Amino acid sequence: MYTVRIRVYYFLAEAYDSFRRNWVMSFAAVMVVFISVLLVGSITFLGHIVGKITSDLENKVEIKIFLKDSATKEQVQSFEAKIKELKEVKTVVYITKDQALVDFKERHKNQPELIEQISGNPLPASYELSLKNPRDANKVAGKLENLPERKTVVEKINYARETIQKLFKVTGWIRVIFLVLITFLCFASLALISNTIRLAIYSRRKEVAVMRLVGASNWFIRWPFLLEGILQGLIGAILAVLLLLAIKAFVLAQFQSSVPWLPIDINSSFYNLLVFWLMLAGIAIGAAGSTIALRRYLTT
Amino acid sequence: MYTVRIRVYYFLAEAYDSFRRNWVMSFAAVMVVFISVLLVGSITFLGHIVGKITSDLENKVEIKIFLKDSATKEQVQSFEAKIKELKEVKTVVYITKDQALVDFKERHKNQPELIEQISGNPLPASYELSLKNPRDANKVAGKLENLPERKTVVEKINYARETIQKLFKVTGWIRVIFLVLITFLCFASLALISNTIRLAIYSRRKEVAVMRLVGASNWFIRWPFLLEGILQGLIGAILAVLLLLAIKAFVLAQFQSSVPWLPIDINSSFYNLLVFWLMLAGIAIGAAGSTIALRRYLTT
Amino acid sequence: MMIEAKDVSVTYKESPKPALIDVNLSIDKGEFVFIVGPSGSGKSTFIRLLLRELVPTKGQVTIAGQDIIHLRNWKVPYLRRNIGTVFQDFKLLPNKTAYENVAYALEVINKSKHVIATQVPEVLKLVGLGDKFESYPDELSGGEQQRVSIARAFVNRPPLLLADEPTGNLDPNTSMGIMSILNRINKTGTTVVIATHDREMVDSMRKRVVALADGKVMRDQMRGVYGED
Amino acid sequence: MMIEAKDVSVTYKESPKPALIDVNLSIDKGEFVFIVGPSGSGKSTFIRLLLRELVPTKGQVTIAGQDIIHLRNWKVPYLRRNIGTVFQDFKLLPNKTAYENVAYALEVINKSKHVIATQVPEVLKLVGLGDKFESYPDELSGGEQQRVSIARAFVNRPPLLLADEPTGNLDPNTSMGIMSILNRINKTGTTVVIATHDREMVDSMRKRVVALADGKVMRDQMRGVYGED
Ligand SMILES: Nc1ncnc2c1ncn2[C@@H]1O[C@H](COP(=O)(O)OP(=O)(O)OP(=O)(O)O)[C@@H](O)[C@H]1O
Ligand SMILES: Nc1ncnc2c1ncn2[C@@H]1O[C@H](COP(=O)(O)OP(=O)(O)OP(=O)(O)O)[C@@H](O)[C@H]1O
Ligand SMILES: [Mg+2]
Ligand SMILES: [Mg+2]
Repeated sequence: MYTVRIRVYYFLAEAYDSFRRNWVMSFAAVMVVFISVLLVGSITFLGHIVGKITSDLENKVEIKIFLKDSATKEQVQSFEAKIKELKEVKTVVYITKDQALVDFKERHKNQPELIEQISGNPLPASYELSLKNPRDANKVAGKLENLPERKTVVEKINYARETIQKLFKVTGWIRVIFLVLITFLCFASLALISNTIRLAIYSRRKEVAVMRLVGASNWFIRWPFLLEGILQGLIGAILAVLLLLAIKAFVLAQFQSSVPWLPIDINSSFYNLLVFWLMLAGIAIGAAGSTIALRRYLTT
Repeated sequence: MYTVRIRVYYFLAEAYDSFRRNWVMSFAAVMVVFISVLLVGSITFLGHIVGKITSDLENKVEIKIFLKDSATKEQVQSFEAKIKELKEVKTVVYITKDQALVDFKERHKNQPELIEQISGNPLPASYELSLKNPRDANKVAGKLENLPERKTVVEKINYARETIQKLFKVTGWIRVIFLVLITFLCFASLALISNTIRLAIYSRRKEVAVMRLVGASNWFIRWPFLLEGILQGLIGAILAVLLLLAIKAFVLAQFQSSVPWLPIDINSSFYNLLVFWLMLAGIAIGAAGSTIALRRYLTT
Repeated sequence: MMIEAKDVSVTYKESPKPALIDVNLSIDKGEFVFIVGPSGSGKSTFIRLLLRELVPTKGQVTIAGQDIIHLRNWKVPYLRRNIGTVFQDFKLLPNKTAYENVAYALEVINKSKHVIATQVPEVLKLVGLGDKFESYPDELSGGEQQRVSIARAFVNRPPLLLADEPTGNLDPNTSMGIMSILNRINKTGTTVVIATHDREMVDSMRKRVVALADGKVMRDQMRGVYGED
Repeated sequence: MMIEAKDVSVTYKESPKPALIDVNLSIDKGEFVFIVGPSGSGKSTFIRLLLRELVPTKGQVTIAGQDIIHLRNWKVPYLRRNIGTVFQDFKLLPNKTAYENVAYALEVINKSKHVIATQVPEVLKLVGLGDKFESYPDELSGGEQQRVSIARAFVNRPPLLLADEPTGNLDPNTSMGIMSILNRINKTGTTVVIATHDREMVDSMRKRVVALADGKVMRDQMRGVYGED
C-alpha cells in the first residue's frame, strides 16, 4: 500500500513537471481541448434550443373537428367522451358556436361589410385537439373518420395535412442537421485533439526511447503521460465549461429577454449533464490520446 | 535571373522534401487545415441557406391596402401611381373585389353555411405591396397613412405589425448567431492551425538553430518552411473544398428535393467565391503560421 | 558466463553492409573488457545488441544465461535494469536536471525516496559534478553530460556495465579518474564492457582487449594493448 | 589578426559561476591553435563566442578586424559563412543525408549545383565516408557523424576553421588522418582553432597550445604540449 501511494504521488509529480516544462506542448493541448469542447458545447446548446423551438412549433399542430348544428347534446357528449379516450390526444378544447363567431369577427375586423352581412350565427361549434405526438395527426384523423359519429355529429375534420408535412420535413431536417453537425464536431474534435497529442508525443519520442533504454517499463513511462494528458484535457474542458456557463448566463439571458415568446432557456439539469459529459470527454480524450499516441514509441 | 530561378527550385524541392520527411507533422498540419476549412465552409454553407430561407420568409411580409367601394376609378388610378412611386416598394398587386371573393370562398370552404349566407360581394378590392426591404414596413405604412387619398380611397391599411416585429427579431437573432458562429469558427481555426504549426516548428527548433549556426540567413531558412506551410495549407484546403463540393452536389441536392418549397440551393457564384476565399485562407494561414511560429527560433 | 554471443551477425535494414559478422564472444562474470576498433567497425552495434536495442539478423546472445533475443517485449525493461549503460551520445532526458536524470535510473526500479536522496548526490560527486545538480543537459558541457551519463549507468550498481566511448569528451585527467572508478566497480564483481578509442587508457590498464574491424573480431587478447598504428 | 579577444568574460544566466573570465587572446591569420583544458573549463564556450552563438557578458571580440559583438542580427549569417565549425555534438540536420548535410553548407552560400556535385563527394571521400552518402545521421556511427560534421566545416574552404573536440569519437588512426587534413588546410592559409582533449594529437603536432582552466587562460605556448598530468 505504502509503495503504491508513493508511486501515485511520483507519477503525479512527474506529470505536473512535464506539463510545466513542456509548456509549448501543454499549452497547445489545452487550447485544442478548450476550443473543441467549446465548439461541441455551444453547438449542443444551440441544438438544444432549436430542438425546443421546433417541438414548440410542432406542438402547435392540432386537429379541428367541426360539428353539425343538427347534432344533439347527447350525441356530442358521447362523441366527446370517445375522442377524450383516444390515447394520442393530449388536450381537447370545445369551441361553442358563439365563441366561433367572436373569433371570426375578430379575424375579419378589416372587412366590416363582410361582418355586417352575417345574420344569426352560421359558424359551427368545433373541437380542437392537440396531440401528445404531433406526428400522429394522420393516424388520429383516420380514427376520427372511422367513428360511427362521423355521419351524425361531425360536419368536417380539418387538419393541415400539407402544412404539417412541410413542418415535419423542416423540423426533421433541422434535427438531422444539428445531429450531423454535433457528430461531425465530435469527430473533428477527436481528430484535432489526438492530432495535437500525437504531435506533442512525436516530438518527445527520443525521450521515450531513452526512458526505455534505461529500463523503464511501459507503464512507468505511460503513467506520467497519461496523467499529463488528463491534466491537459481537464484544464481545457474546465475553461470551456466556464465560458459556456458565461454564455448561458449572459448571452442566452439577453437573447431570451429579447424574444420572450421563444423557449430559449437551457434548463440546469441539461446544462449539468452536458458539463458532466464534456468534462468526462476532455479527460478521456486527454488520457486516451496520449496513450494511443505513445503506443508506437513504446516498442523495444 | 538564372540564380533566382535555381533558388526557387531549390526552396521548392526543400519544402517538398521536408513535407515528406516530416510526415507526422505534415499530416497533422494538413488535417487541421482540412478540418478547419471544412468547418468554416460548411457553417458558411448552412448560414447561406438559412440566410436565404429567412429572407424568403421576410419577403413574405406585405402591406395590404383595402379600398373603399366608393372610390372612383380615377381616384384609384392616381392612388396606384402614388404607391408605385414609393421607393421602398418592390411590387404592387391589385386584387379585384371578385378575386377577393374567390379567395375568401376558398379559405372558408369548410364552413359552407357561412359562404351560403354571403350575398353579392361584401369584400373590398385591395392592393398587396411587397417591399424591397421588409424592415421598411412601418415607414411605408406611415407614408400611406399620410397620403391625401387615405380618406377618399383607402378603407384600411393592414400589416402584421406584431408578427413582423417577431419575425425580424427571430431572423435577426438567427443572423447574429450564424455570424457569431462563423467568426468564432474562423478564430478557432486560426488558433488551431497556428497551434499545430507552432508545435511542428517547436519540435524542429534544434534543426533551425543548426541551420543558423552553419550560416543560413533567416530568409534561407524561412522560405522552405513558408512553402511547406503553403503546401500543407493548400492540400488541406483542397481536400476540404472537394468534400464541400460533394456535400453541395449530393447532400444539398437530396435535401432540396425533400423540401422543394425551400430555397436551399447554393448558387455557383457563391460557391466559387467561397472556394476562392477558403483556398486563399488555407494558403495564407499555412504561410503566415509557419513564418510567425518560426520567428522566435530565428534569433542568434 | 555473463555474456555469450554465438555467430552473431547484424545487418541494419537501411544499409547493405552488415555491421557485425559472425561474432563469437564470451565474457565471464567479473571481467573487464575493452572493445576497440576503427570508427564504424561495429562497437556501438555490439553494445546495442547486449542492451537488446536491436536483435541480430542471425545468431544467439545470452546474458547471465538468459536468451535475450527471444525475450518478450515486456521483459526487456527488467533486462535493462540489470545493465548500466553509458551511451556514446549520452541519451540524457532533456527536461530533467542532472540530478533527476541520475535519479530516474533508481526510480524505474522503484527505489525509495530516501535511497535516491542519498545515492544520487554521492554518485554525482564521484564523477566530479558536485556543483551541477540542478543543471539541465543543455546547460552542461560535453564532458559534464558524459559524466552524468556515467553516473546514471552505475548508480543502481548493476551486475553488468556497458560503456560506449565513455571518455570521448573527457580530458585525460578526468578520464583516468573515471577509469579508476570503473576499475573499482569491477573489483566489486561487476562485469564491465567498454567500447573505446582511448589508446592511452587501454594501454595503461592492460585488460582484456577485443578488437573489431569491419564487424569481425580480429583479436581477443588478455592483458592486451590498443594495438598497432 | 584573425581573432582578437580582449578581457572577455562569459557568464551563463542559468549558472552563477562564469564560464570564461577575462580572457585575452590573439590569433594570427594562418595560425594553428589547440585549446586544451579539463572538462568544463570553457573551451566550447570560447568556440561558441567566436561563432557568436553567444555574446560575452563583458569584453570585446573581433574576427578579421570586425567587431562581432555589436554585429547586427542579419549580418551574423555572413560572419558564420566564413567560419567552418565542427561541433562537439555534431549538430547535423536529422532529416538530411550525410551528402545533403555537407551540401547545405554550400547551398547557404549560393554555390551552383555543379560546384556542389563536385565538392561534396570529394570532401566526404576525404574523411573516409565514400560509401555513406545516402545515410541519415541516425544511421551513422558516432565517428561517422563526427566526420560528416568535419566535412561540412571545411567544404566551403572558410578562412577560419573552428573544431570542438573533432576527434572525440574517432580512433587514433582516423584521428591522425583528420589531423593531417586539418594541417594541410592550415598550410593553405586557413586559420585553425581546435578545442581538444587528445593528448596524443597535441603532443605529436607541436603547435601553439592555449590551456584553459576554470575559464581562465593558464598557459599560451608556441609549439606546446598537452601538459602535465
Ligand atoms: N547553456 C549553459 N548554461 C549554463 N551553464 C553552461 C551552459 N553551457 C555551459 N555551461 C557551463 O559553463 C562551463 C564551461 O562549459 P564549456 O562547455 O565551455 O566547457 P568545455 O571546456 O567545453 O568542457 P568539455 O570539455 O566538457 O566540453 C561548464 O561548467 C558548464 O557547466
Ligand atoms: N541505424 C543504422 N542504420 C544503418 N546503418 C547503421 C546504423 N547504425 C550504424 N550503422 C552502420 O553500421 C556500422 C557500425 O556502426 P557502429 O555504430 O557499430 O560503429 P562504431 O564501431 O560504434 O563506430 P564509432 O567508433 O564511430 O562509434 C557503421 O558503418 C554504421 O554506418
Ligand atoms: Mg560507436
Ligand atoms: Mg566542450
